[in-house]
Amino acid sequence: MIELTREKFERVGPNIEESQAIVRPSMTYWQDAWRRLKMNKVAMASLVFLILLGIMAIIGPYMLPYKYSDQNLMLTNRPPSAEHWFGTDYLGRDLFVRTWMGARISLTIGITAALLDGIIGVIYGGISGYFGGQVDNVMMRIVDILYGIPYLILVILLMLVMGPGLVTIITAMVITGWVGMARLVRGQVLQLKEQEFVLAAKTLGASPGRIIMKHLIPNTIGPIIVSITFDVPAAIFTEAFLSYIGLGVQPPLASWGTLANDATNVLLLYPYQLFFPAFFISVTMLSFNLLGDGLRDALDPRLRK
Amino acid sequence: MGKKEVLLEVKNLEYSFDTYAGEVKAVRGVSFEVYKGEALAIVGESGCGKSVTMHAVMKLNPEPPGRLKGGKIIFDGKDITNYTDKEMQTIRGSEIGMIFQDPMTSLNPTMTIGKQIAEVILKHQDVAKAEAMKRAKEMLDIVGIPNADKRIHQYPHEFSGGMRQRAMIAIALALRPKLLIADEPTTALDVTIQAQILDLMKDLQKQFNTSIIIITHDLGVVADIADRVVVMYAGKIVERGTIDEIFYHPQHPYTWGLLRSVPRLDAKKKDRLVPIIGTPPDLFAPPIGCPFAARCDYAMKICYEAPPEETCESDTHNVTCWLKHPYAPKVTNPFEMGVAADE
Amino acid sequence: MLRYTFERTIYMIVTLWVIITLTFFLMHMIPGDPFTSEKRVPEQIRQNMLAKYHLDKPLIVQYGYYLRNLLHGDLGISLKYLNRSVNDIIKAGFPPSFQIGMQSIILGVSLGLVLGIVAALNRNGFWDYISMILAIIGRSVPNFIIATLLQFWIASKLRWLPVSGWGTFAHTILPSIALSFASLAIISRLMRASMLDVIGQDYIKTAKAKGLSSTEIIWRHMIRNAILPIITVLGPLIAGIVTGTFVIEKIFGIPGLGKYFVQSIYNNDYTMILGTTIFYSTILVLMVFFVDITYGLIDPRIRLGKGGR
Amino acid sequence: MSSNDKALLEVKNLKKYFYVSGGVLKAVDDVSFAIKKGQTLGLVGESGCGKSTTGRTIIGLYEPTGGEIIFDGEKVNHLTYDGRKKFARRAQMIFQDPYASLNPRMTVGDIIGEGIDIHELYTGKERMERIYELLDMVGLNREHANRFPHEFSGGQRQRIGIARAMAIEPEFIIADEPISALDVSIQAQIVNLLMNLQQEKGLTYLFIAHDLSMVRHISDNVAVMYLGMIVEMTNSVELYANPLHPYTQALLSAVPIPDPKVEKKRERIILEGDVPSPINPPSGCRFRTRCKYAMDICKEQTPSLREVSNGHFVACHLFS
Repeated sequence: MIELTREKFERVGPNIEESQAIVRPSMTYWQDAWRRLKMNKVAMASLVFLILLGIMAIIGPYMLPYKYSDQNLMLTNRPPSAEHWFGTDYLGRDLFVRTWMGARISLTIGITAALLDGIIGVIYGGISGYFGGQVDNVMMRIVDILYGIPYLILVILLMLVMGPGLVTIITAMVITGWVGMARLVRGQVLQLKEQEFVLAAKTLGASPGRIIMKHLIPNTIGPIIVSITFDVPAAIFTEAFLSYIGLGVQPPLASWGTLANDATNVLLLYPYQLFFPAFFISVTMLSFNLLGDGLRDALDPRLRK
Repeated sequence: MGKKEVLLEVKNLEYSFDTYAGEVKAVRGVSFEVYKGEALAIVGESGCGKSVTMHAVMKLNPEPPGRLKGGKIIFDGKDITNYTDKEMQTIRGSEIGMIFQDPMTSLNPTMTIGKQIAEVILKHQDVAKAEAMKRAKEMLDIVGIPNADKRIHQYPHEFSGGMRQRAMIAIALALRPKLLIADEPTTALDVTIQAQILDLMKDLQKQFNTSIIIITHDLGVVADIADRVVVMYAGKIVERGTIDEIFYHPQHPYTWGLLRSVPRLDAKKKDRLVPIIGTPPDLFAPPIGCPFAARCDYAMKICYEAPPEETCESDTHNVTCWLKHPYAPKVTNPFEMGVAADE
Repeated sequence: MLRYTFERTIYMIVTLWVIITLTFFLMHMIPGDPFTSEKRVPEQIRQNMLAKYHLDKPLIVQYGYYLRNLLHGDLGISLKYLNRSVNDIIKAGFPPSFQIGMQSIILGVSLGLVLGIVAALNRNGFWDYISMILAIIGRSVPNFIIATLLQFWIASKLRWLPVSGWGTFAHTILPSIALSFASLAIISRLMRASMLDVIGQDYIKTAKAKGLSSTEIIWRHMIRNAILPIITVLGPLIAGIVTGTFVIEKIFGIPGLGKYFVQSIYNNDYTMILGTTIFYSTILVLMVFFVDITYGLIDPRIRLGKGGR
Repeated sequence: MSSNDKALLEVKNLKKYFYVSGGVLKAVDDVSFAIKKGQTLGLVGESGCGKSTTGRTIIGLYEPTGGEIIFDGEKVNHLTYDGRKKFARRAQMIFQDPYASLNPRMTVGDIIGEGIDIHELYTGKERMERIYELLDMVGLNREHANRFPHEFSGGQRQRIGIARAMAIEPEFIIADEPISALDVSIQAQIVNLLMNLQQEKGLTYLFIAHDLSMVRHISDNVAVMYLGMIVEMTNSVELYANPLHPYTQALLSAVPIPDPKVEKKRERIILEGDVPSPINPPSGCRFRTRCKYAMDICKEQTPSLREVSNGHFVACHLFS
């Protein structure tokens, strides 16, 4: 209890500085997002796993003295051992090396396709949303129609036309895959450009370039990153699916999808062969999905404060 | 006037929200009562805890993050402080009705207006559906919605903002509750619509003898409808009294500030407004002393060091300010002259 | 609502036309023709065959023929099984695909909705985690892997259900389950998010202030409003399920349309690829159309014609 | 309006139509007024009356459908990009929503500095000094420059918006409902700040608001809008002492007065019903559907804005 003396009642007046002072710690958007991502243990574990996976995709194929295409008909369908850590397949090829080659292919396809989808979608959706009116109307009708075409069937048809191969897989996926991103970005831009801070920039005389760089992009980048994170596993899945029905990368190259396909032929005899490709496809997709969830929570402006 | 009966009594209510950054002490020891048939206004700036208080009474705050830390709530003789959700259900809607700030979002968009009114009747009374719909129609008539028999089959998006707020009032008053809590009922409306809604509320209050608690930041609304006023600041009550005491003999510097910062359309000449300087404190870390000290022209050393106690000005008038302490220097109350100067 | 239905119908027709045209011209960009593959067909016969199917005419004329036949519901003759029309093959292959597709949609959507609702109401509780785990599995493990694993454990090892083939209801169980995982995952997560969104709405506060119990609020006010946005994803979801049948039918040896489709790809069977693609697309586009119309019927804001979506 | 040589801004027969799915939304339909240098015109009306659209069209955010906007003797509608940039240096805007009007990804310093950067007024240390000066001017602390908008209260955010507009030293400012989202006690802070700035810098304001109470303190003249048209316009003393148009009278009467005794005695004019949709407004006088004096002629003829006494303009058949 404070002792009440007369001098305590001396008039000192208001303290405007104190009333204006901000007591909560300051944080930029990215600092805050990173802080919240770090609190999400599952997302961080996924991130670590994906980084390790990336490293293994680079060095994995050189860790054993075999090439992915080396056949050894003396040693077919061997279970995992000291020489062949993941065993060998029906042609005696080392599955450890092939799994990491597969990782290279699958990750390359996944990441490249997602990034290309992202770039095309952002540009298309950005233009459509920014200019609006008739431009937007026409561009969005095209998107609506593309959206109505079954994705996988179109990819299959394109694969047939262009012939199998890494580049064609990516191309086929990107031709149809950018539509979702375009819709997302357009929606965001349409919403943002009516926001008063964008109007304020316009009344200040800001150029369209400045409005896009300073106002629109920084405020849409969060959902874009999240969407790309979710597109990667989707692309990996599509590739695996194509490989599984025989339209993916061609032997002796291997992706996780073709490895799984090969393994199912001998599943009843050598179930371990399915384990590694199935495990890596699933865990990779899992990690990207969990990381995406974490990023979405961390970047969601509604969850701030 | 005889001794008024107390309908709702809130004693020393404390309510907090647990956020990632820590506890936000939204309501810090609030006491007041509502008499039968009167209109009480709770006034304060946004974030002062006025809505949280009434939501806490109705147990409408999601918990967690909300948490009742202490105090007592007595409604109509019953201690409802620790009522379970199930027990509260018998009171909500039938004994206490509530309307909210934004009529655009407060009605279910996929249910007809009639059904939304009938629902509250069906919940609390054992009547047939057709009877409930008939009474829903009558309620729409009462709140002044024309073509009620057609309107009950319409959806909220076919109603304008003012009409929706009337429909909300119809829901809240369908069972003639003893108490109506109106949480900023006119803030989202245009002035001409606000006037309609305030008139409607006054009419219905007389007609049904309902007590009203109106939460608002607009002193004009208070002057129009209230019998007594509670002034809140930063989660505490700084002054409470009858409407005449608050408007003509205010004692707290914050109340002075509020009254001086409001424009008066009826004044002969346009004076410059005297605003309250600064910004209210963040209740994440409330100041240890009087929360208003940093913005108060009359602040003393003690104001920054310890919170003042509530003192009585009259039977009905209480103030929480260090200026009421015998050691405090005499200050001229800018309102003791009354607003007579203007009249 | 009329205007909305009209607009949707126009979209549907245009989309179908684009798909037909696109598929038709894409098909004719595939190198080689069906009669140059595998079996060596004598040149004369080959020419006759090409003439018979109008394959010697300019592309645009072929396109005209094709559209005309299509309007009569005729998808042409399979170039691989020369004695069978594409219509016949579809008639034979579609029922098993349809059964599996429908079963898995019903399973996935209903279970997904339940899980989503339960998860939202027990936010961060036990059921929330269970539904989250199921959702993550459904989203992360490709259906062909789930199918293979189910086949391996439930059928081969435990012998509870037949490994493959077609005939009895028991044959449809594993394929339907394998196929339903993805939609279960999507629906449960969406429903959870949608429910959480609705929980925060003001009209839920109104319902609570009326004195309704939590059960009443959930049934009368939350689920109906939360399901609305879910309906819009049913279209793409059905697309996913239909294409998913391709591999599932292959794994379980089901004589469905998916199997024929995949085979026709290997065989360069133009008319068959074209026919099945158009058939699939029509079904999908129709599904999406019906989903949109249903959405319009359920949401009074659209039914009563105030603005679109 | 009689064209005045000293008018800084003159708006002549301004029209702004939007083409929406239900028809043509005539948001602003033939609006004319002028503002003299150093003065304030208050533009008042309920939601949907076109007051904000008027402001946004003048500042160039919308292209007018018809009419002219003349600023300091020059026509400023349909400007080229360079012309608009030049106009921007002289005319600025303060926005309504203190939450949506500041970019959440920029620091307060960068938000205030945006105009300085666009017009390349200062760089480096001078730029920072200028930003501090502006923060002082609107009553914020220097430390606030590194903070983000979400850390501030509504009133503080509105000050940041004012500092942003003031950064390029404009002569004319459109304040688009700058106080309607704020608590009453904070509203007075903002109005006083705007009045101080006007005195110091000789600014000219177009002050848009949805009720008549605060406008009085800042305006020299007031124009009342209803469904895209001005129904009454005069100097603020005259308008409050002697409102003529039935709508103005209702609008004045609707504002509750913070004085219980006055409020108990007062007879209010309560308007029936809601504002009709601006897509298919009533024929003739647009206010007739809610007007208790409505006559036959009100249905047939749109009343024009005419001068009934010195400087007092009304658009109502009661006064013709």
